[in-house]
Amino acid sequence: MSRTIADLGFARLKNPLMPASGCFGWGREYSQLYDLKVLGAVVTKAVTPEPRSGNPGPRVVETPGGMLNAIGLENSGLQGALAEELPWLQEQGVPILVNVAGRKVGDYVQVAEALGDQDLLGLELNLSCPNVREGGISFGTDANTVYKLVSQVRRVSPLPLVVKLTPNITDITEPARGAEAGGADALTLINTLRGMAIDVRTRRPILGNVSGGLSGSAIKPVALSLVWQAAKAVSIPIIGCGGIAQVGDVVEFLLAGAAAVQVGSATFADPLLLPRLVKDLEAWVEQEDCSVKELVGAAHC
Amino acid sequence: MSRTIADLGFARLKNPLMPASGCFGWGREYSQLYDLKVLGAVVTKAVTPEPRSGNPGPRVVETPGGMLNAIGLENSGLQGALAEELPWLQEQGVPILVNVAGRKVGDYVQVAEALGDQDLLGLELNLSCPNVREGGISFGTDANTVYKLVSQVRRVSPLPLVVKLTPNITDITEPARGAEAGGADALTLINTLRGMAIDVRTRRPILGNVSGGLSGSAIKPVALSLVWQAAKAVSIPIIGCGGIAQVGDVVEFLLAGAAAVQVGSATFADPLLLPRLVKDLEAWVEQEDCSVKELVGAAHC
Amino acid sequence: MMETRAVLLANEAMTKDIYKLKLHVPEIAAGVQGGQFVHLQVPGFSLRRPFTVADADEETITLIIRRQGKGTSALEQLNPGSELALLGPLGNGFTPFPGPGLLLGGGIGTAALTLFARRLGECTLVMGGKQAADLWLNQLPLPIGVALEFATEDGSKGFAGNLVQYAKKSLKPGMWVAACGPMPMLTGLQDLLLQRKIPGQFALEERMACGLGACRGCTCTTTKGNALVCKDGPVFAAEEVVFS
Amino acid sequence: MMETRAVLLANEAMTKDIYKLKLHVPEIAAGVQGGQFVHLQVPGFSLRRPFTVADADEETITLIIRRQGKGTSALEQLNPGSELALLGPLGNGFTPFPGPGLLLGGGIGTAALTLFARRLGECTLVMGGKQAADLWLNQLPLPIGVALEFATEDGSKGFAGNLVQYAKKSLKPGMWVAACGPMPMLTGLQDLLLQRKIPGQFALEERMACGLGACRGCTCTTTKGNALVCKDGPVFAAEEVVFS
Ligand SMILES: Cc1cc2nc3c(=O)[nH]c(=O)nc-3n(C[C@H](O)[C@H](O)[C@H](O)COP(=O)(O)OP(=O)(O)OC[C@H]3O[C@@H](n4cnc5c(N)ncnc54)[C@H](O)[C@@H]3O)c2cc1C
Ligand SMILES: Cc1cc2nc3c(=O)[nH]c(=O)nc-3n(C[C@H](O)[C@H](O)[C@H](O)COP(=O)(O)OP(=O)(O)OC[C@H]3O[C@@H](n4cnc5c(N)ncnc54)[C@H](O)[C@@H]3O)c2cc1C
Ligand SMILES: Cc1cc2nc3c(=O)[nH]c(=O)nc-3n(C[C@H](O)[C@H](O)[C@H](O)COP(=O)(O)O)c2cc1C
Ligand SMILES: Cc1cc2nc3c(=O)[nH]c(=O)nc-3n(C[C@H](O)[C@H](O)[C@H](O)COP(=O)(O)O)c2cc1C
Ligand code: FES
Ligand code: FES
Repeated sequence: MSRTIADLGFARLKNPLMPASGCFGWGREYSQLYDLKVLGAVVTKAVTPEPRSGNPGPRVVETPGGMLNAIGLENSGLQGALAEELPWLQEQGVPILVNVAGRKVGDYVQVAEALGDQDLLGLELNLSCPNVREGGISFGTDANTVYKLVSQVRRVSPLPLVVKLTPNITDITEPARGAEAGGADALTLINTLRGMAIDVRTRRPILGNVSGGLSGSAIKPVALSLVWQAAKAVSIPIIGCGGIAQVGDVVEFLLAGAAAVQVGSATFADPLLLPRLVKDLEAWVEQEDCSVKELVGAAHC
Repeated sequence: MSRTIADLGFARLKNPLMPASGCFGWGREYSQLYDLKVLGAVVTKAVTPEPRSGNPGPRVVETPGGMLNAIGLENSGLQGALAEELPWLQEQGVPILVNVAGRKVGDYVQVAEALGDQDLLGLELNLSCPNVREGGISFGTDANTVYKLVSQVRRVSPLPLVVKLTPNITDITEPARGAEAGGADALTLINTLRGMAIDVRTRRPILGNVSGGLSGSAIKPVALSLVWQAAKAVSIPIIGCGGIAQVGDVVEFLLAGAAAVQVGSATFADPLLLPRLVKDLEAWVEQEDCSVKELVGAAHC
Repeated sequence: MMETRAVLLANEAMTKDIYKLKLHVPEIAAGVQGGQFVHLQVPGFSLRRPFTVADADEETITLIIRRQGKGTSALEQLNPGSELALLGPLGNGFTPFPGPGLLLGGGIGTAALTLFARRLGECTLVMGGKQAADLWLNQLPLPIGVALEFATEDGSKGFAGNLVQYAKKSLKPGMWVAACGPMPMLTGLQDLLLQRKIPGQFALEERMACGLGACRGCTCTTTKGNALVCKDGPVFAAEEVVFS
Repeated sequence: MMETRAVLLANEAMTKDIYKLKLHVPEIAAGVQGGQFVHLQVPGFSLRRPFTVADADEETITLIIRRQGKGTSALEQLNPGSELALLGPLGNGFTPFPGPGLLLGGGIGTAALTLFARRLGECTLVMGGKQAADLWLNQLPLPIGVALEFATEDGSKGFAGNLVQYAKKSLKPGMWVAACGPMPMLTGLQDLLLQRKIPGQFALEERMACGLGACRGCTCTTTKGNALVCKDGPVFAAEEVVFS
């Protein structure tokens, strides 16, 4: 369906729908439920240079209209990704964005270098995980740090770079501009909002990590506003993410200025949601006699 | 019920429950439904020096688990408050926090001076409204600005000062410490998160003001986390606010470190919610054989 | 005005997207005026929904509702016996004027006029719509004194044309108007009423949070400044409303 | 494993806080193993709820559920005829060992063992609880070969004491254990099994998001490192589980 083509500048996807990082593993499990090829792209779980065992449990809590997670970037590291996950996913015939995370700039550079010759849609640099902040505040909050990190990765990698920013910030346009100046090809907005929940019986925080990241439809208005603000501030494409659960949400993000979207937590309530959204979006643009491309940013006029 | 007494340092309230500013007017309407004296205190709609006509409509939108508002601080100004609203509310026999807002430091000083000799529980300085940002960014995001504003108001007013901060910030502990250093007697956390919604039929933002403030149970985990963080950073009491809709939520905020709580949007779904929470909290502390005071901050241990 | 719970007695379809809820709620039924509304909680939603009381007897009120979005779709699914929290009666209703009254309801806006028509006893109540299939006014029993008329844009029932055109044709000096309906209808009517110096009252709609006058979510603009649709309205003098 | 919809056939109370759902869902009923679970969507909630399949025939599965919080309270209200989305069967169930099997279920944990017991045919299945009124195992028909026993802390039915005490008394060399129940029971059992060198399998619980192995929300610690309760479990070799 050419009406649903999503234009990311550095690539065109058959539709704008992809899973959000961390909510889809490497796609293996969901491939048992449907053919991953129906998706615009797949975004992987974060890859760090070394394996990480993540945070103590509990790691997920339901909240009103959403959930908190504090996985802590558990992953089998660069070697695990290269040896086991990536080869499998590359056989599925769907464009791949590998999500990259780390504790210091060198971590991002290392992973990006190691992945540079892979056949990928691009790298998604996760500068925003609220659950790992060994260096104090997370990377994504300072425009200059973002600029430096992105330009260093830019230097070592020929792959398109998508920079994923945190919403836990006073002014999103600063790191957004920093990423653009550093050479990012696109932005992903947003990662989770910092939140917590307390068990009133035990009188203790529920998450093993005390606080975690809030996602789900609860955060949709915040995500939409940040996409809107960033779309005004930068000229690279934006991938919208946060609380998408139905086709109307997809359209809202496109109208706010997103060129594509990611669906995270809502997949947990309905594992078949992504392929259904693909169908629903096809039906929507057909019925409205429009295209994804012309919806992008249309609410700004 | 002495078990429910809330200790704000500068005052003791018979219980920790109060309405959040802007969700209760000056209490007149709700006084037709129940006796305001059952409440720990009443927090008024924002007062600005001059009358304000607020933002164009629509001003409210429902969102998943919450709502957006962009009222824009419509109020009848200092004179209106002094002539009409305050005298009525003072007759109701409930402690009063007057919420104060403005565009510049002088506005806060002016309102605080004019209210200095009133019989009030205190002033709540709203440094956080996301819907009025004439001076660019809202006041509450810079520790130094907060410090200066609070200390100037401190100089002119003998009343206890409660400083209400915005959650739209990278690090809440900075303005929290700024407020404390400036002489604040307590903090209120949080005001609304910036958010927006788009009408997919008209392809335009729904709110007349484009963006607005997100409130309701959707934001509870964020509010709780900010109260938790601020409680670690300052030693003045905190009034928790954000998404409270049932007695368990009240207890969560107390455990996170709030000495009292405010209930905003949930009042719209149930106008009798506040008096019911008072009863439910009484029953809770009775059943758990504990007191509000010992719950405050207990999850930090 | 009070917060109470109603029991749903009946839930019946009137047209393809309009249905009628009959609620047992004597506390509210007793005192409600034509044009006043209730603020109804739809289970699971964060904001209540405002609906005019379209009819009332001693113990029950009737709401006539158009399926519009999530809340009105959820309400439509409710079975008799369900309990619903509601606040009401709210706002100020219509005021009878001397002389012959012409009540003009555009589509679902007609629901704001029917109880007022019943109380008036003598008046002309006109319901306008796109086509005959949209009109449901015949399904609501009203006193004989209330002359029912219809206007359809496609001419499939009654007057062929919209309600502004109908009013242009029918309004005579000495008459007065009460109206509720979509924006273009009200703005058109306002022009006409001002031209002909005919007094009128309009019931307005705005998104609401509290429904009570406490939150200032429902402000509209009048010649006297801001006004609250929930508390100062929903009925306003036609000449005072400033359309944006 | 598949995503599908089940029709609720029956919803019956078993004790004051335990109820039984019978679901028509042949696709899942056909292939489920004892100890596997389904991930059930409770309408209106953002996360699904995991429940072991407590029993199954060709077309239906039975879930035995303890009212615990919001989701399990909402499920309890559902009427027969309701449709529910669910994913399953998920995870790895229990494995039969040679020799006499002792199946130990602490409270609702017993629901993780009943289908396994049915498939084993010959074994001893013990349900433990505080008092006789909490025990519901008699209400689930099981083959004659499955010897049912009970243990209550207050001694009001069967063995007087908890399941660790019961196991201490009853475990003989050559036997093996399958167990599910609260943490203190499992840690106590683990010590006992290690001491006596008796093989065992434990079914664990963790909060879940995807239920599939994709989100790493349900990690537990084993002697071999992290493992996923939803995909690698919920049944683990008793000696491998590292309790925190
Ligand atoms: C005083 C008053 C009386 C009304 N009387 C009636 C009546 O008798 N019959 C009837 O069918 N409708 C009436 N309406 C309109 C009715 O309130 C809306 O159609 C309804 O709230 C839509 O809810 P929803 O969840 O289906 O729509 P959604 O679009 O899903 O609602 C989203 C949000 O927007 C609000 N909203 C959407 N449209 C309107 C609107 N037109 N007016 C106010 N809020 C809106 C909803 O209340 C909700 O908060 C009245 C409105 C007002 C203000
Ligand atoms: C593999 C597995 C099998 C299970 N089988 C059964 C069964 O057969 N019968 C039964 O009654 N219970 C079973 N449980 C526990 C059951 O999943 C929880 O009791 C249920 O999710 C609680 O939901 P709630 O909304 O009522 O509780 P709430 O406390 O309101 O739930 C809040 C959130 O926490 C999660 N949660 C709370 N307690 C648990 C728990 N113990 N385990 C996992 N998640 C939890 C919920 O799923 C939800 O996401 C099983 C759990 C697992 C992991
Ligand atoms: C369980 C879970 C794990 C996540 N892991 C990652 C991750 O590894 N890297 C990342 O960039 N974002 C991660 N996220 C954030 C999501 O990709 C997404 O930005 C966020 O959840 C908001 O989208 P949603 O509301 O659709 O879930 C994770 C989210 C969840 C819920
Ligand atoms: C309609 C509305 C109006 C508000 N007006 C004010 C205001 O005038 N001053 C202020 O400090 N906060 C105002 N707020 C913010 C609330 O006081 C509160 O901080 C916020 O809504 C979060 O609480 P809640 O989730 O319980 O609603 C307003 C909120 C709403 C919903
Ligand atoms: S809806 Fe709150 S003032 Fe009208
Ligand atoms: S619940 Fe997602 S990996 Fe187990």
